Amino acid sequence: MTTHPLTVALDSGDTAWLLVSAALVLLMAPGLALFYGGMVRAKSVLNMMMMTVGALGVVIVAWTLVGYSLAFGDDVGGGLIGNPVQYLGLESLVRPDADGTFGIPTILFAVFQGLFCVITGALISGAIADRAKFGAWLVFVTVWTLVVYAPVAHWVFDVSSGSHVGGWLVNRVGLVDFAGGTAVEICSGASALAVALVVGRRVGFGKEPMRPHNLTLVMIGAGLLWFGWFGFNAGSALASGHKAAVVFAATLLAGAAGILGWLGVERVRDGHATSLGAASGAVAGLVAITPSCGSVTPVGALLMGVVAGAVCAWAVGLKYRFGYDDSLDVVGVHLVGGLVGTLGIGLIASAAAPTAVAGLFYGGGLGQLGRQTLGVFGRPRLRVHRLGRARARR
Amino acid sequence: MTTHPLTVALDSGDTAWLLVSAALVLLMAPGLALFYGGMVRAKSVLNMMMMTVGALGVVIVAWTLVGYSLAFGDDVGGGLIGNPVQYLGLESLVRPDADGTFGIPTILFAVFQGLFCVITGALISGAIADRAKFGAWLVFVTVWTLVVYAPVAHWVFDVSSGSHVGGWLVNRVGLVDFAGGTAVEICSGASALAVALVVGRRVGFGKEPMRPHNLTLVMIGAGLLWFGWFGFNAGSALASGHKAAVVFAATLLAGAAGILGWLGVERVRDGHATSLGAASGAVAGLVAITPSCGSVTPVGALLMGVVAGAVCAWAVGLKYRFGYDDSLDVVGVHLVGGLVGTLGIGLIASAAAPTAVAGLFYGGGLGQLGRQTLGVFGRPRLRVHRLGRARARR
Amino acid sequence: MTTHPLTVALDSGDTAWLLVSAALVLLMAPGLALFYGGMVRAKSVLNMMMMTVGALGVVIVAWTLVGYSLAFGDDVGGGLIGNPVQYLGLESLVRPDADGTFGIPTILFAVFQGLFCVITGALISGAIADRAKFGAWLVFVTVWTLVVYAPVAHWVFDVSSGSHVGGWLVNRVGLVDFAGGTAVEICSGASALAVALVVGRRVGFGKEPMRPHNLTLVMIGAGLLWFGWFGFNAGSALASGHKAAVVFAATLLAGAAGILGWLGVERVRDGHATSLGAASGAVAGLVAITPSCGSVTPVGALLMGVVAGAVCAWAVGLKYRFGYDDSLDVVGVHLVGGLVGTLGIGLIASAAAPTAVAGLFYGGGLGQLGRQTLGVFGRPRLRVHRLGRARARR
Amino acid sequence: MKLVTAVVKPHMWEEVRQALETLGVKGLTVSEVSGSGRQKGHTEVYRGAEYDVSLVPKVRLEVVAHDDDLEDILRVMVTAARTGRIGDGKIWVTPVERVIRVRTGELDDDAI
Amino acid sequence: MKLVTAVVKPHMWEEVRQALETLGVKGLTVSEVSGSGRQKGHTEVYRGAEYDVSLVPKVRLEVVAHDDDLEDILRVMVTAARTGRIGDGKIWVTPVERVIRVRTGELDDDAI
Amino acid sequence: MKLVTAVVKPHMWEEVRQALETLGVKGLTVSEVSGSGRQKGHTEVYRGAEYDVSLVPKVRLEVVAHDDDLEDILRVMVTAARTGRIGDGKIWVTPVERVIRVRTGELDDDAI
Ligand SMILES: Nc1ncnc2c1ncn2[C@@H]1O[C@H](COP(=O)(O)OP(=O)(O)O)[C@@H](O)[C@H]1O
Ligand SMILES: Nc1ncnc2c1ncn2[C@@H]1O[C@H](COP(=O)(O)OP(=O)(O)O)[C@@H](O)[C@H]1O
Ligand SMILES: Nc1ncnc2c1ncn2[C@@H]1O[C@H](COP(=O)(O)OP(=O)(O)O)[C@@H](O)[C@H]1O
Repeated sequence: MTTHPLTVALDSGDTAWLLVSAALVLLMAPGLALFYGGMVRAKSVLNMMMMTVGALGVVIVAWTLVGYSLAFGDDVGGGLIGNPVQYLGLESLVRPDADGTFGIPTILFAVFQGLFCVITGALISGAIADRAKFGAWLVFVTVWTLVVYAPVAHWVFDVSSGSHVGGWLVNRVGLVDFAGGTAVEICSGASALAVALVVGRRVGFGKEPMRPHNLTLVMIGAGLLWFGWFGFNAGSALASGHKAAVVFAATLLAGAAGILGWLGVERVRDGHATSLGAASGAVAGLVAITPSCGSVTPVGALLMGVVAGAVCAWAVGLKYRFGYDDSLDVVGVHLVGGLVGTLGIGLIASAAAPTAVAGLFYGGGLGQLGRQTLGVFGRPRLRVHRLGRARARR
Repeated sequence: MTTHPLTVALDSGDTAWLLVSAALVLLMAPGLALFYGGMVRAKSVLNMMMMTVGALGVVIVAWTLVGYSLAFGDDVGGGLIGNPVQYLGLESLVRPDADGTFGIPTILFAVFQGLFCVITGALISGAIADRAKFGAWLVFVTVWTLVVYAPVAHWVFDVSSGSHVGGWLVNRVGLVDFAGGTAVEICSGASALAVALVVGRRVGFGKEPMRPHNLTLVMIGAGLLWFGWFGFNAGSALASGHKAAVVFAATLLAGAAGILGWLGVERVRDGHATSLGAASGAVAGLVAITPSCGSVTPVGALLMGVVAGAVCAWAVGLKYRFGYDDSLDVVGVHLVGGLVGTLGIGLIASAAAPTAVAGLFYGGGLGQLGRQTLGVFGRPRLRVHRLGRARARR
Repeated sequence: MTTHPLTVALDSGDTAWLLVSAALVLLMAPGLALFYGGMVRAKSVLNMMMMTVGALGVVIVAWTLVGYSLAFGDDVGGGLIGNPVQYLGLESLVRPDADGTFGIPTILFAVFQGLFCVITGALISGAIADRAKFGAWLVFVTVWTLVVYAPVAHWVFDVSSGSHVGGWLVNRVGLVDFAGGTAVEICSGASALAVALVVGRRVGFGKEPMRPHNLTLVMIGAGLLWFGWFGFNAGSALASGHKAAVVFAATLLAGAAGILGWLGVERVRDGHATSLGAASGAVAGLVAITPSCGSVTPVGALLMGVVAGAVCAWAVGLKYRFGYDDSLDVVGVHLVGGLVGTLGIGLIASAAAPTAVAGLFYGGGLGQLGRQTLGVFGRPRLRVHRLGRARARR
Repeated sequence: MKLVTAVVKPHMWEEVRQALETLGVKGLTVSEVSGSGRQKGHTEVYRGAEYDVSLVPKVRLEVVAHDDDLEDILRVMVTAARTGRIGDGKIWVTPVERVIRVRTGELDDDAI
Repeated sequence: MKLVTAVVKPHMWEEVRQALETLGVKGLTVSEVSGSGRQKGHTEVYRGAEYDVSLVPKVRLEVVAHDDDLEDILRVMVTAARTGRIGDGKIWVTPVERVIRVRTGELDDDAI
Repeated sequence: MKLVTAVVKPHMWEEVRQALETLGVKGLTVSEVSGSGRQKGHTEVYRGAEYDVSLVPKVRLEVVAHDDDLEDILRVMVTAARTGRIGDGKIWVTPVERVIRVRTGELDDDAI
């Protein structure tokens, strides 16, 4: 690792945008804490918020020590995972000569990715609201970081180096996933489903009313989440330019359309729109645009948002039908919304957008839809399988 | 629209700042929702917040589809409005070759401007707090976006192209309005007055006490608004450089001085300062500096802020004298504050500041004061006229 | 001050990052207001928040008029203070030709530094929560800005010009203090101790229970503070590049580790972790990393955070032992945390980090530890001395 | 002496207070309560799940009164609190044996 | 007529309400209170300082009842509210002299 | 048996509770109320508009007591709650016919 001329290539504008983006993703943590905290019953709000804050603590430490290496180190095990000691403690990234791969400092990329892991992990806590022990949660989320998230991130996000087999979902399968529809949204949603099944239902689920106790908090939280999501999505461009701008616009449009989609379903089904619905709709739209923000036109983003809002508004009712207690609808919003976004790319991606891929409705045929489906349904099967075993042991 | 070499001129630093600015302006929406939400009675808080969130949904969709074209398209009707189909659905802005006019991506400019429209529209809801139906509000704000805001934005903000008559308030009249004192503040204030008159008073107005129910929310909201306002004002420089820095400083200084101005009036008139006054004063200062932030020195910004804070503190009492029920004082703060700022340019603009215009007290004579007055009082007359008809029909 | 070619050196990326950083530091004011506001009893929350907001008003005005000149003007009194009329009203910084010293506009630097003063001043209010008159507080914090903060800032932050003796703590003593461990954290902590002693205890201190009334507010506040702290620390790099990235990472890591440090002490001492502990731990870690963020490796940042979290968790109990009523533990968190960070540089600074200084454990010997100790313990003695006199006069 | 307890609609208590004042009755104690009765509660829907909220917000007024004033007090209370719609509430009267004014230690009829 | 006041554990009031409904008793008034008694409060620790919170949250139910229904009401209340653990609460009965339904002006037994 | 209801200043209730404890009276029920009486409310000003807040926050204590303890209870309550300034509050006593401890089903004097 010698000093090489590439280090002069750091772009101050790109770096500024990634500094901001990383800060924005950090802000998603309190945003999520409030979003979730307002949705639980009054007696659980502090416990709920602590789960996000605690996750922030342990995940960042785990990520710094070995997580980043596992996700972005050189292939080990044929691309299953990265070399866990390659960037041990991120020590080697402190010197300027570690930079150069992108126009941004590598250490900044490392913490930006670490914050993705924090948010993904913290999302899961919504599924077990009201009934998780804080200590057990910290252990779970630490293990999950290293055993579930890091490998998935290696497959999806580690695309920088062509020689890495890691990143195979993108490099080989040809999955398009801009900011983490699979690694973040589907992964957190599927993990949440697994955990909700393992942990079991809340006492009184389906009988006692468990009303959200403070919708104002939910609104503040959703506002901060959306704000942070610009960093999440447009920051994933890793540069400040046209691509980031298109992604930014898509993120705005899908969130706005998501509001309308969810409220529309509420209007028709329940007779009136609710503020929880508005907040949820924005989040559903944002979830769906996360993988697709680089692949759709503005009208595509509106479509993505309105469909995700409507579908998720319907999907949150599934838990009553199937009887799993996903307290805050992580499955209904993140798993379902992530699927809408990831598969939707196969339908409405436009070749004019930065990822330059065309979906079925934009003259691209069935090819990309197939690749998206393959990318999505390879992994969950594995996980559900494992889960089946976990339940059997109980 | 062929690829032209200008697209290489995108500046990553300018783009980074505008990406951030747009995100900041989005954050003003929850900021406003909280600011307003805390000021109404407890029973109305969710309805109040929903008006802002709903406006965000419909305005963004309307703006994307035709609003942006109406505001920034080529002149139609002699400059009254832009060509509504020119940028239909913003589809044409997705390709990089749509960039080039500024150092920033055009699609980013389009959504940045769309968020201005969201905030301006949402501001109006404060005038009809406690008594607006959500559905009716959504219809109103959509129509308002296309029929009121888009034309005004065409006159004030569409200055990029010299051949456009749109932008005539700036191009022809010589109005100085940096970030929207007329299009945003005065327009929302005047619209609010109109709507408050049409909708009529709350049941119990002037008799029942209608105390703000949660001043902590008001404070959170004001904090987010101020934070977002840096994007609103300094983002309007559309570049990251000296001009943005001067504007940024003015935005900070006027807000701080606004606090002192309002609290001073409270101290003298009511005997003690209140936290609602502090929050309101900051907002009043920010309103006044919005048009003038590019035209004043730091001391001018302090003056602008302290005067706006004091004048608005006095103006919010007018509604009791004139008997219109502007629930949350959109008129008293935004219309009056916008006037202070827009006309104040004619008095204390300094030639040293970026817009390079001198006001009366800075040796510039009466010329600019005249232009500002003309710019302001051309349009409201039209609107009041229309309003008179509306009321007569009731 | 003639136009010189350096003005072309403004970097749009650096400027973008500093614009954002300044906005982030502004957001720390509402963040602090909420953090403190949630910690007091319900009846004091508005008064508490007003102290921060009021400080924002008066400090910004004082800073604009003469404060900045006192801190960053040419030496007066052998480097004790800057020339108070040099940048009177910041008027001379409006013209572009005032730029050039850094890659950023000078006026932006001036307001960025002004916001540091706001936060430092507002921090003090935590020590006298529940018992300060608003008017008296405004007078105090204005005087303190000019008499305490401006000189200290002159010694620590005014390092730009080699000919200035101001900045002697850094230039001569060789103190390493990246973003204000001495000027901000230790200064606010020591001022808070002084003020708490002069003002005396709350009625009922040590007898009546004075429980924090709203931990959700505390959490929101801590979240905004952390978000803003990225601007505070990484903005202090005054450029968007590798250095800012390393500082950013350290700020994230120390906050996360601070959570774990504080919660660990709570677990052992009190039997269970609390949400107030999590929020406090993050802040303690951030305080300690403020001076040291440019000097440590990622593992060093984790160490700094966990130690600061643990030490501060223990230090907040000291007030009961010594009998001073530091209501919200400004001394226990900011003075103690600031000492941990400033002295800790002498132990765990790494030569690989941007400031290129090695501490004792990183092979640097005792030299830097000595310099840090000297830098810290020169000034407080002065202040305590003065305080003794103040109390004697009562 | 009697204790008059009235449970009324939330926005009516101020009317009742004013009506009592015209009788010269100034002292009263107010608290927020919820009631259940003939008046139906409402249904809230969150994310598609319905929650029945059976309780309706009410305000309780308590007035300790001289025996002689009782009829007048009941009369003005009923008049002031009535809207004619279901849920207007109830008033009940219980006997009081002792009253003390804490500040002065005055007793019974003097203390009211 | 009697006023039955029951102070019970917060999550038990809904059971009590449902039990009363089986008796045909629909009207009742509910309020949030705190209690102190044999049941210990708890200790909260903030930044290392301990705070004793001696009060325990409870819910108070008030039911104005016909004399004849009293025994039934007491019986189902005790049954529904009992968990068997300390802090289950108290029920007390006081005499009521007058009752008025505000909406109709109906009196006494008709008004309940 | 008697029910003693005391409406006192908010920061005095803890004193009253402690005073009762010295008598061996541990059970009591506390609630937040607002009062109106001789003590004036205050005026709040928001954006120049004045709002009269006529109600003053108070705390209500309810104690079910043995007949024999009544005088002692009243005495210590009055002493503990008195500040001597207007608004110190009122105490009133009503007869109680039945008391039940929910947990055990104990009755009347045994249940207190
Ligand atoms: N038996 C009762 N005991 C105590 N409170 C009652 C009783 N019946 C009614 N209430 C109170 O009176 C309120 C109004 O009663 P409701 O039956 O809804 O209407 P109305 O009195 O007009 O017939 C209820 O919400 C409840 O608070
Ligand atoms: N003498 C009393 N007067 C009024 N309320 C009482 C009295 N004793 C108990 N309570 C109420 O009953 C609740 C339960 O009483 P407690 O002594 O804790 O348990 P238990 O009734 O099971 O013995 C208390 O929290 C209080 O609200
Ligand atoms: N007649 C009454 N009925 C019920 N509560 C009363 C009555 N008079 C006073 N109170 C309560 O006592 C409190 C204190 O009464 P107030 O007249 O202000 O002072 P004081 O008792 O010292 O003369 C009131 O706020 C109210 O809650």
